Amino acid sequence: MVTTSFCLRGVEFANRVFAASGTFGYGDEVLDLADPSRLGGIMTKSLSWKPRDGNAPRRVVETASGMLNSIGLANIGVHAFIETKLPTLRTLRTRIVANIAASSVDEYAQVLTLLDSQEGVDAFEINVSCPNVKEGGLNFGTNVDRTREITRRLRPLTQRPLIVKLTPNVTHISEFARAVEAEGADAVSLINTLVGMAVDIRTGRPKLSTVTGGLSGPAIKPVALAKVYEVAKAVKIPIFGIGGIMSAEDAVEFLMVGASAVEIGTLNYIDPAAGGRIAEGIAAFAAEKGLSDVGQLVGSLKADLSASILQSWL
Amino acid sequence: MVTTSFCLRGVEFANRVFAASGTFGYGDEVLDLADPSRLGGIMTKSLSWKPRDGNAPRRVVETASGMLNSIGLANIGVHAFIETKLPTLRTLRTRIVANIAASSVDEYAQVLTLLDSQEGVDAFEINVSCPNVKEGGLNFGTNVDRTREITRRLRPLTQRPLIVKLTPNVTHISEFARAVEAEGADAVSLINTLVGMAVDIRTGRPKLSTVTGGLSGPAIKPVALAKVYEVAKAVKIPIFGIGGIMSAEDAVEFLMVGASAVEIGTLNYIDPAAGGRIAEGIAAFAAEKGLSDVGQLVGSLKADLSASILQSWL
Amino acid sequence: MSRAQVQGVVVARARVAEGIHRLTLKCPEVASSMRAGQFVNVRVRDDGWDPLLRRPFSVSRVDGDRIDLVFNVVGVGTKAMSSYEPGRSVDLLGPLGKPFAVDADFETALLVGGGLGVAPLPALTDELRRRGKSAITFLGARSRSQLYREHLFELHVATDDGSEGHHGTVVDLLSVYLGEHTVPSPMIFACGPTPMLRALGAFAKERSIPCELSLEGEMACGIGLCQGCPVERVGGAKRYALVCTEGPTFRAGEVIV
Amino acid sequence: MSRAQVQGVVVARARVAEGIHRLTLKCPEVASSMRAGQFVNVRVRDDGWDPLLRRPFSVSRVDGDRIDLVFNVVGVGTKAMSSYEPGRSVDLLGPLGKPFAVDADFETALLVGGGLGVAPLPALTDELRRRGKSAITFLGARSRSQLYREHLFELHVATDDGSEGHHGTVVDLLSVYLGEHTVPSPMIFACGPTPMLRALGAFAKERSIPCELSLEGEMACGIGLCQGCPVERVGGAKRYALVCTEGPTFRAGEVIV
Ligand SMILES: Cc1cc2nc3c(=O)[nH]c(=O)nc-3n(C[C@H](O)[C@H](O)[C@H](O)COP(=O)(O)OP(=O)(O)OC[C@H]3O[C@@H](n4cnc5c(N)ncnc54)[C@H](O)[C@@H]3O)c2cc1C
Ligand SMILES: Cc1cc2nc3c(=O)[nH]c(=O)nc-3n(C[C@H](O)[C@H](O)[C@H](O)COP(=O)(O)OP(=O)(O)OC[C@H]3O[C@@H](n4cnc5c(N)ncnc54)[C@H](O)[C@@H]3O)c2cc1C
Ligand SMILES: Cc1cc2nc3c(=O)[nH]c(=O)nc-3n(C[C@H](O)[C@H](O)[C@H](O)COP(=O)(O)O)c2cc1C
Ligand SMILES: Cc1cc2nc3c(=O)[nH]c(=O)nc-3n(C[C@H](O)[C@H](O)[C@H](O)COP(=O)(O)O)c2cc1C
Ligand code: FES
Ligand code: FES
Repeated sequence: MVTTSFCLRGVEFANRVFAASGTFGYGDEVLDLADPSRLGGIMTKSLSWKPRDGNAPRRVVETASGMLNSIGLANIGVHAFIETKLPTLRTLRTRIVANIAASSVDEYAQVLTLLDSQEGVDAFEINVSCPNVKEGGLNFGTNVDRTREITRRLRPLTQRPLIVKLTPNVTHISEFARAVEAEGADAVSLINTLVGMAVDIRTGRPKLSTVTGGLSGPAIKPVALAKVYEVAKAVKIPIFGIGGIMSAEDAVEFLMVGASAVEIGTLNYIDPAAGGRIAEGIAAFAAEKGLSDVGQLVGSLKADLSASILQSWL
Repeated sequence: MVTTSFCLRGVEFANRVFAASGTFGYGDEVLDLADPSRLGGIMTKSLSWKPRDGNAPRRVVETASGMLNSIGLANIGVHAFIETKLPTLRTLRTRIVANIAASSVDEYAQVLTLLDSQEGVDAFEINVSCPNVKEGGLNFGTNVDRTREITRRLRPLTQRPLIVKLTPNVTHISEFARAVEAEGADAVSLINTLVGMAVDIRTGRPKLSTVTGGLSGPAIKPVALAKVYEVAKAVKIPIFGIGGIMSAEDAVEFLMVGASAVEIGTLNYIDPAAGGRIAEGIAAFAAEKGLSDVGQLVGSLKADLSASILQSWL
Repeated sequence: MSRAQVQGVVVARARVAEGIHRLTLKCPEVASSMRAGQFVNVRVRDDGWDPLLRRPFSVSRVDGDRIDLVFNVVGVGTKAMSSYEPGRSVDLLGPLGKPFAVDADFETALLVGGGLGVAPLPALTDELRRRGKSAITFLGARSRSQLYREHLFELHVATDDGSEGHHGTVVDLLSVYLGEHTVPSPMIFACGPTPMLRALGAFAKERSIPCELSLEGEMACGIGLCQGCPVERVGGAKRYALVCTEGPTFRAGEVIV
Repeated sequence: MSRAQVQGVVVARARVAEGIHRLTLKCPEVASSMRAGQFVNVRVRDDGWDPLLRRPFSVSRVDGDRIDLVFNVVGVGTKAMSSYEPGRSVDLLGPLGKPFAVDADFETALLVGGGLGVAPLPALTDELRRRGKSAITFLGARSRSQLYREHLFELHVATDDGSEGHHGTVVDLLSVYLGEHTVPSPMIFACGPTPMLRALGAFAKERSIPCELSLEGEMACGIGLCQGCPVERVGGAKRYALVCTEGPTFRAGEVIV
């Protein structure tokens, strides 16, 4: 038997495959279609202090091997989450990672503190791809100082694992990973969606109500792998790899480049039970390779780092 | 009849569709398969001072609706280009835009000066996604000061149109566009490829010899559109929109968000004659809309700019 | 209502009107549990990731262990489906969504379908008949050749070009009909393009006829995971409802169409 | 050699050996201009962009206005091709690449094919016969069931599992054959997996037999535009040659396989 479990700050996860935030609801929507106990854990939909309506329609657009979304972090708010969702989630045989979104550093702290007082929340994932109201809506996640500030503020507030979820829409994502590592984050997760857009040429209007949105799905997998690779070379803390994973083979690519775990996003919309199958597929791959622990795949890429195109000609 | 032509610094182009650098050879490879006179112009493969062998194989990898490449700017060098290619190119009834790559600011200037002395080169496109040997191979194009410096150095050296080709692998591409506009660039072109990678899990090695490479094709179109949109809001100079254009409809999306012209890249590999068809398709679309000039499509997007996700929640 | 991810097997495919195809799938799981107004989310191709997302289709009719999908070719997904061969297996999620309120308090159902909005009406007709309720059906189409009218009863037709029945919209047709006939305790059930639903909602409100509308909308998942399919509510604590799980059927007046 | 982008029409599809398919396309433009060793680049699907790139296949044989492609299913593209129905039209670029040097100075061609490397050998055989040159063919496969041997002459077989012919590699088989037979003015023409070509190149060099190898390699375009298909040259000013335009056929010793 191949070991599939792993630990983060003393919390054990049954395997290295998670459901990505915003792609698996709060964790209780598809209990009839997918067995959460086959996952390492579920990242909840991003939770904010107050409920959020989300953006006006149209919110989703299909693109070549991908999709754009502009949900606007629609969510029921942390209080309703605790009252209506957490009781069910506590009964699931999987780990619950509460993903937090906010429009001020105080709000992040508020939401985290409230959740930290609850049973059944096993870890936190901080979505820093949020508009900072203090700075006129500038994205926290594209500013390394703001990203650092959030981590510094949150770290002392919880003893549970703190994962900071990074945006790929920056020049050097490794800077951001280093900054949050230095502030004591237990892990980083990446990537969130790439900024993208689509136009309805018949009407001459953007397809999404918000003009631009977030690109996800297999289209972005190569970008996500390169970002994980860049971060893996820069930090020692574990990485949750995310972006276009559609199969166990895709997931193994992420592990090899240096992710300790992976999150399944868009695929849940197409195949809600895929995460469990992917976890089993990874274990089977490791077994075939004669490994005793899936963790041996992590960072196993045989590559001449100096040849990376980051330092070479395109 | 709809007007398809447009002018840049006094040079007239028959229409707004170009072949993107590196995807149409030097312009003379597929004269049997595609009629260049149906294009506004051809961006040559990036030219450097000395010939370049390019990177070791493997150089191309297919991905979901995209491809990764790591050609390493293999090219015959500017001298061989002038001797063996330019004579043929001069006979083509299209515009030739010489694309220049270099590993130092001096080399950019050298190549441009030599080409500027030649007949048959109608404009320049500067590929700043190149490693700066002075800075240990750091990419010029991800550093706004280096990008500015290149433009400042080249602008006085030619009276022909100078187009600076920007890389999307930065946080705020509009900063780069503003910098080159301020230095007198006549236009910007974007996007070059996104950094990406792929892993062969059987061997545990990167598929590309250089580990990472450049992602192109329909997968990146949403990202390219969002970048063009960002730049269109920031500068007044024309934009050549590039990235995943596979049809006239795709090209119209780019025009609407603010591109004055488009470049067809990866599609040339699949359908070398597509550019001409796309130019005609754009004209037909404009005619259907009752426009007298394709240029009326440029920037015609009806969008509430303030709603852009750059300032909102994902 | 037990949702499942299942494999249907293509039993037959037919062109049933101009540009309109009917696909008959053997799919006992969906056939046995589905109710009129619900839909299935179809994975149109199993190789390659473009197109990426499933495509939603109303279940048009149930016959034993078989279900019918009725659709027209509008893009890459429906084009692929229009050339499915018998024997092919098709990955489905379903049945999804909230069914029509066939057990609501009414005697006569007025079924209104515009274009491909006719799709769920055969199943609805069957359920109503099983309950002993009567149904009168009003179909609108651009032209006679684009009418799909199988398994419908007491049919009245409107066409945009006047090639059959009433020359005008299906809402006009309904209005004319109700002017000429007295219908005991009616309720409208409608499916079709948004402008039609909007007009019908207004009409129903004016006449104080209870009315249920089946909405369409872009869906990334169809199962409540993505929050991608909002429709604006009228009043209430939540601003949006999800078409995929709280709909696709809504009471007119409950949402802003 | 006049390249063109043309539509071929599927005339027939057959499973010709275990996992090996033959597609016969009516394609007069390619059929009339193509020479053995050249290939066509096939757009495997015309809806959706995944897979994105064309797929290269040797023209296996020409018969009037028809061409054969012979392939095994290795991924999404060949899977799609393995279910093409007669009548379907297929977008092709071709003929592409440099043909085999059938007019070189030799009397007897030794044709060596490993696995699907057999594909171009029927066309090569036809061209050689038309020139009055003799051909002896050596085929290697994993097992008897995976041998495609139509339209080949003077056939000698090697299988990895010994289920037919020589138990071992095709290079061994050739070596044994040449030990037992005297072949006047021979030249080797080979196509197959890289390890086989490498071994064969070494063998030919040792025996001083002229040898031409047909290489495979990832291709984004197949028409010289992308520089994606380099093979390292031995000596010369340029370090790399392009497999798609300067090959796929190369003299052994000219490139590093
Ligand atoms: C609950 C529900 C039930 C439906 N039932 C039926 C049915 O029974 N019969 C039928 O023919 N159609 C039905 N539809 C619409 C059907 O889902 C779309 O026609 C189909 O998804 C188009 O797929 P495509 O790949 O062919 O087109 P695409 O290439 O995806 O799109 C072509 C055009 O159709 C539009 N479109 C795509 N998806 C939708 C959508 N979900 N709703 C509205 N417009 C869309 C696109 O914006 C585009 O303009 C239903 C939709 C929903 C939400
Ligand atoms: C000049 C030339 C002639 C060829 N002639 C034939 C032929 O006559 N018959 C035949 O069966 N095959 C031939 N091939 C190989 C054929 O092109 C590939 O098998 C095919 O492209 C695979 O497509 P796919 O979508 O099915 O597989 P994919 O899903 O693309 O790939 C499946 C596996 O095959 C590998 N692969 C993909 N493309 C190639 C390639 N071009 N070369 C080597 N490996 C590849 C991939 O790395 C992967 O491991 C030829 C290749 C070249 C370059
Ligand atoms: C519709 C949608 C909604 C999302 N909502 C959130 C969210 O609320 N919080 C968050 O951190 N990430 C969110 N994401 C990002 C995903 O968690 C993931 O990072 C991204 O989709 C890339 O992975 P994928 O390509 O596998 O989908 C969302 C993605 C999608 C497609
Ligand atoms: C194989 C390949 C080689 C390329 N070479 C160059 C180059 O030499 N110089 C350059 O400026 N851009 C080069 N590009 C980038 C393209 O010009 C274009 O910016 C990019 O591919 C995005 O457009 P597309 O998605 O339409 O391909 C290359 C792209 C590819 C795919
Ligand atoms: S379609 Fe995803 S929540 Fe409705
Ligand atoms: S495959 Fe593009 S140059 Fe050879």
